[in-house]
Amino acid sequence: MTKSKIVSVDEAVAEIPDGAKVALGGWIFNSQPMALVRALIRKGARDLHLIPAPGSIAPDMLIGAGCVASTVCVFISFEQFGLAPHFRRQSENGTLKVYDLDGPAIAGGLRAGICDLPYMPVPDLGTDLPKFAPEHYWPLPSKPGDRRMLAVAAVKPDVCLLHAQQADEHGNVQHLGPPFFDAMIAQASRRVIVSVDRIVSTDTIRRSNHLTKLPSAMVDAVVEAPFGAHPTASPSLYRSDEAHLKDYVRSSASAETFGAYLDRYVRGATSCAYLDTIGGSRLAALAVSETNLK
Amino acid sequence: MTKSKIVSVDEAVAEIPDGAKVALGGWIFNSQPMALVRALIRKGARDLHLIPAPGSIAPDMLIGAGCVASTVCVFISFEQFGLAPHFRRQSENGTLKVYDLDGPAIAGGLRAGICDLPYMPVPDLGTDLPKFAPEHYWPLPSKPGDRRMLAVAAVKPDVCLLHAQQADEHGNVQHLGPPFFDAMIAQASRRVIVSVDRIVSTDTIRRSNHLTKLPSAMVDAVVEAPFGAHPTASPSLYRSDEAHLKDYVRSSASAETFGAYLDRYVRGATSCAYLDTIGGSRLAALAVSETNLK
Amino acid sequence: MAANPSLGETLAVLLARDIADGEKVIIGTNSDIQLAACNLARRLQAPRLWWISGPGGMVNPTRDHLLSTADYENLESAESWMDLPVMIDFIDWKIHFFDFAILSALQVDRFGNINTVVVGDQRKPRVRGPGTVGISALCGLAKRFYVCLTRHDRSAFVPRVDFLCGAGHMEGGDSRERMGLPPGGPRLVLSPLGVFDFVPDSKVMRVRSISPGVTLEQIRDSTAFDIVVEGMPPVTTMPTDHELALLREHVDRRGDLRRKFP
Amino acid sequence: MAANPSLGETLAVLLARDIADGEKVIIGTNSDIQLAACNLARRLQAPRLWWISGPGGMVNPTRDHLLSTADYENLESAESWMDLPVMIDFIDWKIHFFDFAILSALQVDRFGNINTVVVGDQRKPRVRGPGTVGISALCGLAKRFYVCLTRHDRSAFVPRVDFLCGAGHMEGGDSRERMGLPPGGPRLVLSPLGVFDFVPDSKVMRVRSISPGVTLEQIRDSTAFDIVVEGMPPVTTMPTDHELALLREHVDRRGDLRRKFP
Repeated sequence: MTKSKIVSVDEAVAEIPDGAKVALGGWIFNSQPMALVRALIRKGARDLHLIPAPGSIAPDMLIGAGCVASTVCVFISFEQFGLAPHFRRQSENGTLKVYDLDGPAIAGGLRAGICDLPYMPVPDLGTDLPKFAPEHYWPLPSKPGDRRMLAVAAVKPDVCLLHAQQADEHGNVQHLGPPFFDAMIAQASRRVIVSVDRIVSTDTIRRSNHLTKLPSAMVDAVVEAPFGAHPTASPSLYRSDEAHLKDYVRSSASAETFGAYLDRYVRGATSCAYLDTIGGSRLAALAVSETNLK
Repeated sequence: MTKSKIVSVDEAVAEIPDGAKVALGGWIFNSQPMALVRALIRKGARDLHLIPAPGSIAPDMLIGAGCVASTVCVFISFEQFGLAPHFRRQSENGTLKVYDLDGPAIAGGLRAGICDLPYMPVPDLGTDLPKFAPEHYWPLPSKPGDRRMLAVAAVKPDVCLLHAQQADEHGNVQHLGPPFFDAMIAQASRRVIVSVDRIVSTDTIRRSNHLTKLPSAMVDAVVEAPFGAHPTASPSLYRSDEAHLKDYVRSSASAETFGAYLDRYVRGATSCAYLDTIGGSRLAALAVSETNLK
Repeated sequence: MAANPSLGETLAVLLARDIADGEKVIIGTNSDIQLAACNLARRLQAPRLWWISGPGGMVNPTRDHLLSTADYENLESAESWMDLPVMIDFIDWKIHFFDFAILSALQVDRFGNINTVVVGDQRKPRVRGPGTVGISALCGLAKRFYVCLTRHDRSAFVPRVDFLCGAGHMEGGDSRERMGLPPGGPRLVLSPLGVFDFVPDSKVMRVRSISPGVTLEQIRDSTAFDIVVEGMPPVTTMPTDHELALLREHVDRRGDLRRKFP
Repeated sequence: MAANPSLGETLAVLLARDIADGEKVIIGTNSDIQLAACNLARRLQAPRLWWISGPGGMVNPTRDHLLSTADYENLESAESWMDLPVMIDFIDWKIHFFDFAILSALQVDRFGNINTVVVGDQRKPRVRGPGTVGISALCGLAKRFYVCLTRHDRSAFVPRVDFLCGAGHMEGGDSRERMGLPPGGPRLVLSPLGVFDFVPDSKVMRVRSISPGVTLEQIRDSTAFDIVVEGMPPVTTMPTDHELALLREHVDRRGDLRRKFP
């Protein structure tokens, strides 16, 4: 029998080398792959090149913990809580190289990556983006009368970290809410690591098979990580932990306070210890319920 | 209030001009838009340029009825019943211009059509296809070490004819089985006409909204046509009518017998008369049931 | 008689009035005002306004409060649920699929170009913003767009954006068309001080109407370029009791607009 | 003791034996032998063979009979259900996503190129075939492919295909690689007369094993090119009772292979 794809969170990230191109899934405060991100920080990853889907704390914490040499930025924000603190600070310091990409560049780039094409044509939308990321955008010849086009470079992450709600041992991964860019990121990446809140039987997978956005052929490793997206939301299971997000932003004000945050929530903490530190009643209160809509 | 998109089958095809580029949805013996095809033949359409998804009787009957000047061929076959009779005869006569396209050319061409790009890059797969359809395939420059690529031309039908299982009056169309190329064809086409076996409420649409493969913004006209895919299958509702398909192939042996077929099933027949001609017990026996698997 | 509208409520009502029935629009993640405008328009003159969640792909969900468009609960009442790989073709490439978009910005300039990327130099910015995501495609490809700002000062209304990530009228005149973009561009800019549009030929921003109690001087002082004023612009027509009642009872029952944009 | 295998059953068993566990494959619409081979392999050495319906996007459905892969009833037991716009990227573009494909043809030539388009000239063919659909991409992009023909005569085994729509070893030797295609090409050709492979360097088709009761003369007479014969090829190992019992009880309970390919 083919063996199970289920591994521990530390095993999952063990072979991600320093300097790797690491894609991150989810969307802003939804399904950030936080259990995997914390494991990657614990492991002491360095010089990563991030390719985050529109995100928040996943890229920001990796940047803050000193793991990151450069990042693609499609959108990195803490929305109602302000700008992403470490992304902002290191960008403004000039210590973080940022490649600004727009929607067409990430979508076209991932599609080119999936398709093993060197580039994808996109419309020239007249922005300043190509000027600051010429590695990602270059002009394509077009015939008179045709639309003006750019090429956007293939985006091919070495590995991607995703979070979804459930999977079976074979690696059939189900999203109980929107999959955002996860399915494209997975297809474009050389290695696909997914944390899920729970492992289910293949019979359960079959019962709602339209939710299997990542069939087993596209997944290399599955990590069981209950509340693995905390402090962001896992659609249908729990909402984002706004108190924790605010606390993260506050803690990010200085190196000292952020070091203490990392010691408390990341460096010393296995996944179980993390959940105990957050606390049972806090986690229970995040359950998706009409009574706790923000 | 915005008015309903529901029209009669004859109204739906009334404004398709001779010489139009007409795409056809479905897949071989599934969801061929036959009620719309029969209406188009009744109307006396001429010189059409067909862009059929892999199909059978829909393109073949239009060709046999003298409505077609040229066709794209991705795959046109009667599978276990042999080659498509009229497509075959008119191709071998040289009276039908055929543009052979492969999967990448139709997929890339439709995607370019959707994206308002003049072409899409595809891998050069070393086939003879570009030699015989240079309008659709041309070489793209590639850098040394890059994969060899072709451009495939945008495919932009003037109108498409599709069949699905249900829709609401706003034009939210649901496929209860695989949508095949229908969603791409609809997005690439200037005008989208869909026949459905039944009209449902918007509440019913909402209950299984992942099945809405064509949201209302992509649909111009909806035709209520029970058994509108007959003699092909409408997934989950009825299977293909193999006796009728064989009869069609037999009737296609000569101009006389095919003329009689058209008179009986198409030219004289409104949609109701067609169903009466097929007969109630025959239609009832096509119901999807474990007892009538071929 | 309804209480006075908050800034967020006023902006939502002003936008809602400009929306026609049957139009198609996309709404981003953190878009309370945009969402309120669209859902209010659906209660008024545009019952079949068609909107899709940019991140989540849900079409036309109905809630009586302002739920993030990324929230999975939009699924319950949506008419369709599309996946991003299917949506990106019409979001990022297709010309004029969307009738309009409503965008916010760090900076807007006198030709209606917008910036959400950086203040200063991208390589060492003074303020690092969140980035571009769908803005370039929506500004470039929708039939028109609106810029909706909850502040109006000289750091937001600038002569030229530091980083152009959403093309307005580019360098003015017909420069947008010469660049090869489809017809479109910004139709209105809304701020706490007033509503602004663009002079037909030059495409320079001008005052269309002024918020009650605001003076032309205030607008000029808060704008870092010469804004066009033709005659004496009228006072903006504030939300009616009917509009406000619909908004508060059917669109924003939890009062998010009043809380977030007082 | 099982009855003698029919042609269709034998071909399915021979193909099933060559499939490894965990491999990925796509199956087309009217593909009884391909489907039987894959589902039989899943009952034997390849329980986690991964297959997807080309037209329908269902992954790994389980039925005990040969249901068209386009049939919606594959949904009931599938592990995933993908839409074509999502699938086409890995079907039509991606290199080596699929480990193998099993294809039929109107013609196959001595370098394993295949033709399903026309016999004669495309502009005025002697026989107009169904067309190419996924064949070009599967032959060009899968790690290997099989050609499975239910007839073996000089009109099917030709020196050069009239229309190349699926690239085998092209002109032989390293011409496939020089063309820029990824490593791959045809591994085996199966017919009622035998099993054929390709000489490692020249890439010319050769006899690998001969069906029981068939002679080398018969093969030479039925093949319109010089097929390579090295020594005396063995007789093909026919389906075992165990293989046949599994096939008939768990894969093809309705006996479609016996009926369609006697």
